[in-house]
Amino acid sequence: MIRISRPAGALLSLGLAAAALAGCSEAATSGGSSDAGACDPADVQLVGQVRNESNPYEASWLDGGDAFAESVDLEQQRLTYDGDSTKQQEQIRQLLAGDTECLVMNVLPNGDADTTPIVEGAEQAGAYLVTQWNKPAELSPLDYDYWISHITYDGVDSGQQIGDALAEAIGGSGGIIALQGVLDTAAAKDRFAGLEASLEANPDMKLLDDQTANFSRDEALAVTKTLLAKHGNDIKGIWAANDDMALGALQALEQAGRAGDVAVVGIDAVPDALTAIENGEMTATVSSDGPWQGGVGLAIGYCVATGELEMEDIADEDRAFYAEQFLINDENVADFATPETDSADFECDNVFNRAVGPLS
Amino acid sequence: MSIEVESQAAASVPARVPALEVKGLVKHYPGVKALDGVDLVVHQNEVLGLAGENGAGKSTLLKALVGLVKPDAGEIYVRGEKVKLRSVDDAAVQGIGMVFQEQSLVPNLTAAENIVLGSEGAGVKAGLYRWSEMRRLAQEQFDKIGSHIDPLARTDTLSFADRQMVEIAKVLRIEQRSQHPPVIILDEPTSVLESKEIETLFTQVRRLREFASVVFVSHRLDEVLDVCDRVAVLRSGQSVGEVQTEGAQPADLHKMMIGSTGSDDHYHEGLAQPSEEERPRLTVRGLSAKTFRDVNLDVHAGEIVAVVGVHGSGREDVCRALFGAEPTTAGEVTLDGKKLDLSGTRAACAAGVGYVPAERKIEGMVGPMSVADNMTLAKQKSRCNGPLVVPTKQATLVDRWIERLSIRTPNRTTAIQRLSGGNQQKVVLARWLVGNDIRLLLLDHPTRGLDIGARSEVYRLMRELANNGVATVLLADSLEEAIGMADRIIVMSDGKVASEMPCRTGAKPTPLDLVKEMV
Amino acid sequence: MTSPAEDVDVAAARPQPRRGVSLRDAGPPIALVVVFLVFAALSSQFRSIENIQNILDAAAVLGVVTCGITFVLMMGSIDLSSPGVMGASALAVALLVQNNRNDNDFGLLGVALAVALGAALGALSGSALVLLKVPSFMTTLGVSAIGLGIATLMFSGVQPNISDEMLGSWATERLIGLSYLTWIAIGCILLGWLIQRYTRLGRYAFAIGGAEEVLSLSGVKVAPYKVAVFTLAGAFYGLGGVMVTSQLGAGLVQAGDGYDFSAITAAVVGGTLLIGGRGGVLHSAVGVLLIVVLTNGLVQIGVSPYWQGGVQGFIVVAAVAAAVIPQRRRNQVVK
Amino acid sequence: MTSPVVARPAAEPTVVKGGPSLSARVTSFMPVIALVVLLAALTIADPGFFTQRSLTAASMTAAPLIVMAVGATLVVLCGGIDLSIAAMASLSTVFLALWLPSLGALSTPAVIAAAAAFGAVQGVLHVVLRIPSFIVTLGGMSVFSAIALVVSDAGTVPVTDNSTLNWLTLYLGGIVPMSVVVALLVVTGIWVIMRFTPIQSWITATGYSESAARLAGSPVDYVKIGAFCVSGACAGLAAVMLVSRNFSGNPSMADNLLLPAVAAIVVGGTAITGGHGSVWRSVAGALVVTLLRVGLPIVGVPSAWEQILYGAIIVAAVALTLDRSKVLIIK
Repeated sequence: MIRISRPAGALLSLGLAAAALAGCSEAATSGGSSDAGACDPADVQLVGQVRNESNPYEASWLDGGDAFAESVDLEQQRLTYDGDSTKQQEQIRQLLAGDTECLVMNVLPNGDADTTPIVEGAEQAGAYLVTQWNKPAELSPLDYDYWISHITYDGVDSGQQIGDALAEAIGGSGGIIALQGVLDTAAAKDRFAGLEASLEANPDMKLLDDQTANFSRDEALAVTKTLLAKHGNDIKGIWAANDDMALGALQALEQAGRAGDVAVVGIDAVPDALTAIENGEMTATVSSDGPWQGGVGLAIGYCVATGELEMEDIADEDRAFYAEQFLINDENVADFATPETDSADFECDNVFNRAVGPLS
Repeated sequence: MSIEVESQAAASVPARVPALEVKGLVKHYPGVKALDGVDLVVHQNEVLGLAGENGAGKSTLLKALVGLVKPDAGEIYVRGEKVKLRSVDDAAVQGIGMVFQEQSLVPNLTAAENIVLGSEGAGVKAGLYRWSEMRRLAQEQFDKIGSHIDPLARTDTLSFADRQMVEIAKVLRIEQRSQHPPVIILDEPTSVLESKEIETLFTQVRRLREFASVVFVSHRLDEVLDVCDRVAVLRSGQSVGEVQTEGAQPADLHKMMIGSTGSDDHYHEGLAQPSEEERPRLTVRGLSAKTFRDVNLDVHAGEIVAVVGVHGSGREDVCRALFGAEPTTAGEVTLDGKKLDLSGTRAACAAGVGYVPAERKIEGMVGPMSVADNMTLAKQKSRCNGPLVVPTKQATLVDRWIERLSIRTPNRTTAIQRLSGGNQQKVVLARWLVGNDIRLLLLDHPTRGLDIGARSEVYRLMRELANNGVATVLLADSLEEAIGMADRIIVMSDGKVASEMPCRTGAKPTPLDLVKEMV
Repeated sequence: MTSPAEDVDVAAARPQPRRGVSLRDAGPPIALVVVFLVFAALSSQFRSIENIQNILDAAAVLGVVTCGITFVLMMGSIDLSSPGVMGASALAVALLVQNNRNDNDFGLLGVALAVALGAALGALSGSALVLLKVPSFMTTLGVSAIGLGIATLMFSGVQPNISDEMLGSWATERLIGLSYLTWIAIGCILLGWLIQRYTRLGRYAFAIGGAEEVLSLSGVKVAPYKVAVFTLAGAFYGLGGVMVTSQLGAGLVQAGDGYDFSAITAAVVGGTLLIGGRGGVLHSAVGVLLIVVLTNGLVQIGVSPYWQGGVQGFIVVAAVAAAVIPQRRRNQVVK
Repeated sequence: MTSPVVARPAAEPTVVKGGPSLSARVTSFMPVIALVVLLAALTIADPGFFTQRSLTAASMTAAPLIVMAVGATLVVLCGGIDLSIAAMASLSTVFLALWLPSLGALSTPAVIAAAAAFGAVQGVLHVVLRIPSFIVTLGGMSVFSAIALVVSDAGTVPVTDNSTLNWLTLYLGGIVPMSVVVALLVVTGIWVIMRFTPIQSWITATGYSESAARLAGSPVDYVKIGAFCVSGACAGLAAVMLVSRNFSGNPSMADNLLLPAVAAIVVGGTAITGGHGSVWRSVAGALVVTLLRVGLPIVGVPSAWEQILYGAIIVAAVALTLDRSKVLIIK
């Protein structure tokens, strides 16, 4: 009896899974037949890919993409790869094996190295690609026909800005500790380079220790606690390469009973960090506008795919550019409290408005 | 909890109704008909012996009686009422309990827990253990059998014999669990006990008869006749008759079991050919290890040398050391004049040494692997051309040996664990023969757990091997076996060779001679 | 009557541990003391009271999770579900106590519900093991994925931050120098020890690891106990998720990242064998301290972050090797 | 010496006919059935999924996973487990990227040899020190990660000249990715070697009952060390495939493939307790796992539901494929 029912049960559950799959796949693939560069707007497929939806910044990125898609009566396919480089490649490869004629991808590569195969794949398949944040320095969109643009923020600049803000908050002198991001990403390295520049400019600010907390709140909490025990009251400030780690550090300070007397800075301007700045717990952060990134990447691809923008009309400095960023402290935090997408930003004429300069 | 209460309960059932009755029990396994319409009656307050060769269906029948096997057909009546036994628990509620042939104790629990396992009663309240109560419950059982084991000792720290006592104490708890006079099944309870313990056990069995029924299974027919009132005999899954033990002889039982008059020459002494070799095939000089020291030993080609000794005499370790399975600290061993490498089992195999371990199921065979693969496991060359396995070569070879040793198996691809014990042991022995290069065979209790028929076949095989020039070291299951089979007997005591005596046909020592040397 | 079988010590031939039990039990605590003393000698910050408090605080969550996994390992099963279960319970508790996402304010009841969710997921692993007869390695891996999915559903793009004072105070308030979380962990270990020693569930878990088939022969139905053990483990993970939420002040899907392997490592280093039937909650507690002291000490003496993982792995292997070498035998089975 | 021939085997042996029963045959094909059912389910969900290009891409994706899973299957068959394969593959990607400029085409065999050596070291530690393989390889996992971080300076090592690896990204007949061909060749090679030499017997015996195997003179220790060695070499080969398509080496590149690889082995129906199973089962298992990993998101399952479905389906798949007649107690 049991011998029969077990495989049957397993088959049944597989069948149910199939039914669930069928129910989930509302986004039917369409077979566009227009020439490259002149897709019918209705045939364009929009894909946004980030690490995961369980991270507020990346979730807001995908929401921004949805907002843009809605504005042109399309739907965005939301892909996540759990911060797993292999899985990202697998998804991209599978995506490019489908209908790629009017495919527009706005991708957040997991690390620098992951950008190369994505770019190569898109080029071969003829899919329009916008990448953000990570790419190897020697790889340039100018060498490709379908890799329209690479958008990033100047990590050295942001690292330095918050470093300076930190120096100011601790009165120019004293010990600080640094929480680094995932060590093999450009963002982590650039931001730390920015801190080093800031340390040079503020010779009395001493870097007591730097440890990686992998951009994670949980790890930052543990690392900060250990470093607080190690350096004690010598620590006047904490420099974190993103806001999640800064928030973890804040928590550690609170648990150590030292909330308030150590200045904390981060990058990304996630809502919690903004609240912390409003409450005076955190000193500063630097904005990187997730919803805008999620929308504008798709918008650029959409404009090129539909022919509203011609590749040759895009200036070379817009093929890989730094986007505008703002230092947020208690003075201007109110202006950033409610991040919203402005559909005007996504008009084909405005997509490059936030560019502040080509990648160095 | 008192025995009086139990006795009253016993009295409440009319004495004519059998305590347990089995009618036409049938059980098929793929390819085997284990039970083929067995009938059995167990009267109240009786000790019933159950005899039969291995594979006769004893184990299956017993398992059916305690709810571990679901019969395909047939009925079971307990005190006249038809019952369906779906689990050990069902059986226990009906008052049927069993001591298993292979010890069924949880090694990492205390003796007390093992005794009350599954029927903790007052020992556990609302899921919580009351250790003092547990201890008392266990002590109660130990007192019955006069054992002084600490109830709170971890079972794996006890000796094997102590564990067997725990096992018996465990099954005696049936008395407390059931409202009815219990039926207690003892499956080969004596196979590893010493005489004193066996006496204790028999005293218990006789005590149990006062208020319970006992089914006693043993391959030692004299024991069966000694303790039982009546013996039922099974053959090929069928009941073939019963014997009142009063005045019965083991030989009568044996005839019923095998269905014909067996040869009286149990040990095939007629086949014995004294070895003519001058030079010993195996020489051991000054072999020492943790558990034995300075062992000297010669074995000639064609000779069977039995090594006997009590607990801790170190004879098993010597045997394993010769096969490279235990580390040695000193000594030199040569085989046919060449130094034998004792660093590992592989070297020993390559030199033509074979070993049959006592623990067949754990160490002797690879249960889920086929008969064929088990048989060729040690002598891979026998089925290869160069480095490559040739399936047809293996098939031919294995089928010949199945035929040659009359191994009863559906076919060569059957998993060895589905065979009966005797047939498994034949496969394990055949493993060393298929290579045609065996020179020294180390047999560690090769007949343990085998019935008379299977034993006899193993003995015959040993004789044939010896006659073909194989040197054999035998750790026998009993002194009789040692005396019956050996050409020479080495007595070990305290890790040393105590004495050596010839054992040629016609000039055999008595067990008493040996026991004197052993202690 | 036949003379008795003259030598019956089959036990000698049987692969089973006999002597050296006490040595095995003493090994991990000795290792803990040695490692502690070495770090204390190398670094003055390491031996500060503050750092020792810090070590104990850092051990709290791992201690609770390891306590749960110990019961599963004692049975001889394995459990990789903690990342998913902790993520789900972290999100659940963050949404049930006072937070910035909704108007819930269930306080302790919320905590209880989150722990119950953990227990339910544990029961799911156990049921799949027992009913579908799928090895626990796979069922718990599957349940971990399911837990992460549930957590992501509850997360829905906005991080829930807790403003509940009670839950927040667990991480910040101290009693006799230790945070409430540490006391909770100590309580859990005590509770775990009592369960292991004095309840049928705990003893049977132990027995299942020792000889499962014997329990069936004795008429014990093993399946419900297996499910119960996984449920208990799930409840411990659930509490672990709640504790992480209390520490971070927010419900994170990744609350349980990496706890699966670190908990198994801690349990094994403490002397709980993967084949089951040995060790226990107290062993595991020692293992947890050993791992946390190592992590903390390596940072304190300034080992490069690149090498920390490697050194830790090496020391774990060395510790286990040191514990097993005295008991090595030829022909011993090691899986 | 005297001839030890016991007795002449009977001249005409009765060959008893017999083979596995029908149900046993069906059970052994369960991994393939699960694969087909899953493929059908994905096709129902999105008809566009069942195209030649899409399947080609999926098989290419599966290639490194197949290779890793097959290598580790040998260790599992011996009754152990290898948790270091993913970290080993990551380390190998770094080595390969570092060595390519100087060694050129030789770097591929060099990396595979290095990985095999690392695997063998783990095997030796396991066998000689008698440390459970779970612990040895868990330790190996962190040590390999640390080495990878240090030699790569915690960064990505770009591969500028990909020419010597490029052949792996080509397609045989324009359809079958070269990496899949290589993976299948490796599996076939391992299978042939096992099937037609005593190794199969030794591995199976070791997995089912190590002490019995040892007392039958099987080279248990060498078999185990060999299994770890092959497992390492396979991880190295998987790394070559990853580098050929990612144009770089990275100290964490393959780390996330550990659980999928072990899942592939179990989904294939190989018993995690050892003895029962085969490398082909792991190939089917790896394909099932790959379809779940890439298929679910591509046909449009939202990420939260993707994880829930992945968990449920993988348990169901194992329920289907595991041959319980060979494994008595499920832990």
